Amino acid sequence: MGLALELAGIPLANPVMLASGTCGYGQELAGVMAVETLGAIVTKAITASPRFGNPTPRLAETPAGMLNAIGLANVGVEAFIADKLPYLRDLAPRVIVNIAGSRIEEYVAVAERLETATGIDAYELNISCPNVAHGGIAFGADPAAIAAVVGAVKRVITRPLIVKMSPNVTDIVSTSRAAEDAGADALALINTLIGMAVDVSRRRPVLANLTGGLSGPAIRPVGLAMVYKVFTAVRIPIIGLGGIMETEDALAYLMCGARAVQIGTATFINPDAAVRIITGLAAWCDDQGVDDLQDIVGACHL
Amino acid sequence: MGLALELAGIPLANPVMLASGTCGYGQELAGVMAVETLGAIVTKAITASPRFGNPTPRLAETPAGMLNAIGLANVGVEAFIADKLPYLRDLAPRVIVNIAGSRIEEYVAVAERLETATGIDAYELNISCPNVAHGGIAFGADPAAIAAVVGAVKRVITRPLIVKMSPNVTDIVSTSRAAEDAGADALALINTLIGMAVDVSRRRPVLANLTGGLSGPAIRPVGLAMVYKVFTAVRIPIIGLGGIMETEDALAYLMCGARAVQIGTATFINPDAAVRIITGLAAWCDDQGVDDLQDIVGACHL
Amino acid sequence: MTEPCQPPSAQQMMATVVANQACGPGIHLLELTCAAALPAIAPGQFAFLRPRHGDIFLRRPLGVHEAEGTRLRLLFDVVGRGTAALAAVQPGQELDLLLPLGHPFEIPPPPALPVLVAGGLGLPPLHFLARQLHAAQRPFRMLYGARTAARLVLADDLAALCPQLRLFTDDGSAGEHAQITAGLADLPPQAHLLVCGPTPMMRAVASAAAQAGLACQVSLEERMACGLGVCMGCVCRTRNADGQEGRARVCVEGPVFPAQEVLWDSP
Amino acid sequence: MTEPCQPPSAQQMMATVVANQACGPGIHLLELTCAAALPAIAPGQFAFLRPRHGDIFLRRPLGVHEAEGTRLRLLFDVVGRGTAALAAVQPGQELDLLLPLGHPFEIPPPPALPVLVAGGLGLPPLHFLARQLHAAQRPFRMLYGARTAARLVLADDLAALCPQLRLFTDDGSAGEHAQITAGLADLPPQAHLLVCGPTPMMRAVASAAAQAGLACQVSLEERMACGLGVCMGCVCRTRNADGQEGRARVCVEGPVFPAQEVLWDSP
Ligand SMILES: Cc1cc2nc3c(=O)[nH]c(=O)nc-3n(C[C@H](O)[C@H](O)[C@H](O)COP(=O)(O)OP(=O)(O)OC[C@H]3O[C@@H](n4cnc5c(N)ncnc54)[C@H](O)[C@@H]3O)c2cc1C
Ligand SMILES: Cc1cc2nc3c(=O)[nH]c(=O)nc-3n(C[C@H](O)[C@H](O)[C@H](O)COP(=O)(O)OP(=O)(O)OC[C@H]3O[C@@H](n4cnc5c(N)ncnc54)[C@H](O)[C@@H]3O)c2cc1C
Ligand SMILES: Cc1cc2nc3c(=O)[nH]c(=O)nc-3n(C[C@H](O)[C@H](O)[C@H](O)COP(=O)(O)O)c2cc1C
Ligand SMILES: Cc1cc2nc3c(=O)[nH]c(=O)nc-3n(C[C@H](O)[C@H](O)[C@H](O)COP(=O)(O)O)c2cc1C
Ligand code: FES
Ligand code: FES
Repeated sequence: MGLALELAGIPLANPVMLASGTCGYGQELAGVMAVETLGAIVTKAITASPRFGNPTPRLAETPAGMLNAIGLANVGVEAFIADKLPYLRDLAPRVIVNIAGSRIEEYVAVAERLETATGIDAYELNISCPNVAHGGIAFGADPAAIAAVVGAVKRVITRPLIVKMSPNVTDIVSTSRAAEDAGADALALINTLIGMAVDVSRRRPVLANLTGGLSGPAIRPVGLAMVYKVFTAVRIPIIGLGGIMETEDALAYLMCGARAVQIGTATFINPDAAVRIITGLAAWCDDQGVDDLQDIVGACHL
Repeated sequence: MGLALELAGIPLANPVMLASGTCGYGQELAGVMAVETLGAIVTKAITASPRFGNPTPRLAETPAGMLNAIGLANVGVEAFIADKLPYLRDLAPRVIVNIAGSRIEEYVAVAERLETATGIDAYELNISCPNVAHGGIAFGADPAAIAAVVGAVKRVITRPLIVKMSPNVTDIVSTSRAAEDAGADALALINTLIGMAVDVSRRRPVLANLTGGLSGPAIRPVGLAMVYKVFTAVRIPIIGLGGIMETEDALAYLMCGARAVQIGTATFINPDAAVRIITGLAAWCDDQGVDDLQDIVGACHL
Repeated sequence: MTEPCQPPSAQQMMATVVANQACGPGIHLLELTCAAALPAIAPGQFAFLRPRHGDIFLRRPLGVHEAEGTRLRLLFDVVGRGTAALAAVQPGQELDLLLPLGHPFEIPPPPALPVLVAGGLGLPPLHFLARQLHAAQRPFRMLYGARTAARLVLADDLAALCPQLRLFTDDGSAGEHAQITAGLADLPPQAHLLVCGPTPMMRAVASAAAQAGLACQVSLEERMACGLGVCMGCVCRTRNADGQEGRARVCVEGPVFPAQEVLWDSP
Repeated sequence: MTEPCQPPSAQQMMATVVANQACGPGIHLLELTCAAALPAIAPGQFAFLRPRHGDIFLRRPLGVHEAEGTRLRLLFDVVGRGTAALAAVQPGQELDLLLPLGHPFEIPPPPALPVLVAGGLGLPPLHFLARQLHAAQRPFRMLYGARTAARLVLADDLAALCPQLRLFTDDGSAGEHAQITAGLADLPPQAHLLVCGPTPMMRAVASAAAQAGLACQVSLEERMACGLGVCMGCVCRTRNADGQEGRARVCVEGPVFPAQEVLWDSP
């Protein structure tokens, strides 16, 4: 059935991607899932220099979800290009590199360096990571700051730019429009919500970082509502994510207005969740007589 | 053990209240729980005129939570005083009346009318209901609007005022401070998150109102993080709520900085959830050698 | 509906699954032993339940099909996640029950002739009522319809209780090949309809009853969160004797309403 | 640790609970039949699992205690929600497993003398290893300590495998009334310690081993989300041969590390 699409100029075999931070740099999952069937892989956030991230514990379970406070642990852009990209480049799925930073200059520097490498299909600008002290969330909440960082990165790149939005805002429409107006080619909604867990027996926060990012099915209603709202407010395509565990959840995002979806936390529960969803989407199209899955995008708006 | 406290001048036998919208006007629960053991009951939002609320379906289940789009259905302030308050007044728990409106004048009118009635211990200003088209959320997100509505209501009342905050904001600290500066005697954190659910088989939103308010354990990490953050930013007491199902969850809120808690959705799952939590808090104090439960308020900040 | 609401005095209790059998396509008969003797339950009242362990969050309402001592039987159709979870519970597993809830059918005193009208999985409260009427040796009639023969479950049971039973299927695979409303044509004026089934069917029956001037009670369905009347989630549109519009909670003022008080949404 | 990471080739499979028995205070021995024959598993590798139905979201790591054919045994201590949920699973219920994961103990070739050091619920991988060494008729020693006699589970089994077994309890209720580190005093220089237990105990053993110049491997614990090396949640602090600080993932580079590579957090 017709799962293929073109999104912001990127041709995708199907609309299912692995979300940033939940699939490393692709390699580790090859042993447990059919990575070649994916539409795209979005890498863990890449920063200018390598980062160890936050102290542990940096994970906690919550009802129908989890908190992470990884703190952008990554190998840094140089090691990424030298050690991780060659593997990714040879895989069938499109390669989308998630870029993070603590200042506009850092985002720009990472983007400039990545431009010199081959085998990258698009960038995803992470302006919404709640787990770093500087930058991160600050960029993601203020339309003017979003415009500045998106504009600055756009000026140094030739590849399509996806901007990943924070849900921790009063008005997702104004932040999304700011990204669009500054040149974003697509939006990814949503990153994690800010959350906390308490170890009552120790009378302390569970996470060393105190707060973390909430992901998993618990946040799906929030992600769906934001995609639904932004769909009618922007012209660029939306990639929906947040709590997608099954085929039905992916379809819900498409019906709210997402053209593609990303699978994050679900991979931790079932390593082949994304593959099952691709199969499930094809089966659904078959069953429902839908020729092109893109035909149901935004169906909830009718 | 010492569960009693005084909160914003209101003496409470214990820090456990039933949350607005989840206990009606008290009467219906008397047959299924020991209402007399509660610290306080917070009524369903009261508006100037009776309201039917939104069309059905106005409920949906979500992972570890639920969506509601009741739309402030209530009997109106006159019928409340005539038919509902007499019953509430005679109960042991403190009576807190949740006030809603679509304009500042409506909040003020309801508050003025309630001032003439006896048997009310405090008001809770609902500036955060996501399910009404006008007012509601608009007030809850903008510090200036919060200051205006809180200030206007404060001028016409003599009883303590709790302001119930919306979590659907970029900066909960600035909205909370605005409420405090305008005269709030306490804050209740958090109301529901905006969310949505899709009926994939019908390709339509589940709720007639499209979006609704997300409650239940799914949102507990968000509530805890906000209480934790606001605790150090304001001097007035905080009432914590959002996803409290068990004694441990209530303790987590206290440790983050709440002096009291409200039980909402949990009552739907176990009608006597609040009673079990009161018993559980007493047992915990006993077990841990805590003389006054208020001693653990904010313990996570140490 | 306008009388002041009595606080419901439902009990919360655990029940252990004794048997959980498919008795039609997607239709399950669930037999439970409750931890304590069941309180008095009237036909039309419902149990509000969820599996003790599992990933269903809210309770689901199911009409009581049969209750005696500590034995409880429920009959349900798998239509979504909640009922699928109930269909999967195994003997030995536990359910958490809250019951009895809701306002039951009001049995009209003689000379009224009770006419039970069940559409598909609207059967449980009416099967319950049929047993009561049969035990009381009270004459009554019954109409029972479903999409197809396989979904016309427990029809033999009913025939034993009600010699006047008429069966209907949409596809003619059993009983009369007609809509259940066809069974209303030749009823005597003292007929009092007691109806439970899909909303479109109830609307059609209620409208036929109104035209024929017959008394009619209907058991409505709405999504519920609390089952106790506190969340205001399960309302239906009503009209009082003066024709004034209102809202009533299906979980406390209902699920059974006098048909003339219900304002049906347009089909 | 510095070699390029091999993609793990774990299998996901369902397993049915055969027995779930308490064998000490809060300690459970869980016996499973897997849906397929188990792949090769080495001592120190772990299973990443969760009950198929229930309200646990993330999988939990448990060291493999015994694996043969389709039979899998796990031994665990109830410390929180996840392990409480595992303690509650009944025979017939299903678990969802991902295994084998992680880097196992590396068995040092002769003339090294393997010395297995197990603290409390650090036993499973070392019990597994003891059985392998015994079967291979390889001489080894074992030290096993716990808080109290009741928690020194399966000590008889171990005694049968290892005549040189020494037992320790914190309260002297069984074996030697001493910390397990007391057992390190008289080891020969070819002793190679293979350690699993609570972090403070492992830190103490590692430091004693370093001082005595003995080789030592430790099996670390961290909270895990993916178990596959992709979430970066389960890192420990490491130092390489040049003394440079780094981070390694307990789920793929570990859980077993050469003790000298581990940078312990201050106690
Ligand atoms: C008082 C009462 C008694 C009932 N008795 C029975 C019974 O004896 N046997 C039986 O099979 N069913 C009965 N029902 C209906 C039953 O409660 C629903 O089928 C069930 O709650 C659906 O849950 P789900 O999670 O499987 O479906 P969902 O996934 O929630 O929904 C699936 C479909 O069912 C619809 N639906 C869900 N909940 C309700 C509801 N409460 N009312 C109407 N439609 C709903 C949805 O709109 C959707 O189309 C009764 C309902 C009420 C209110
Ligand atoms: C590779 C590996 C193998 C293991 N093998 C075994 C085994 O064979 N038997 C056994 O009993 N336990 C074993 N554990 C520990 C076990 O995984 C944890 O006890 C379990 O995950 C706790 O889950 P919970 O939900 O019950 O506890 P939680 O409620 O999550 O936490 C309770 C307490 O345990 C601590 N904790 C939670 N998870 C971990 C973790 N992964 N590592 C360290 N501390 C943790 C918390 O900080 C807290 O103090 C192993 C851990 C690892 C990493
Ligand atoms: C462990 C973990 C690490 C993450 N790291 C990143 C990251 O580096 N960059 C990013 O943009 N998002 C990151 N995310 C957010 C996810 O990509 C995704 O937006 C979020 O988890 C919601 O989707 P989900 O519910 O499907 O997991 C991370 C999420 C998790 C759980
Ligand atoms: C059905 C329902 C109706 C509600 N109505 C109100 C209301 O009228 N006024 C208000 O301030 N909050 C209302 N709330 C929000 C709750 O009081 C509470 O803030 C929220 O549900 C989070 O707490 P919980 O997770 O414990 O339910 C309502 C919540 C639910 C579920
Ligand atoms: S279900 Fe809550 S009022 Fe009826
Ligand atoms: S648990 Fe995810 S990297 Fe180890």
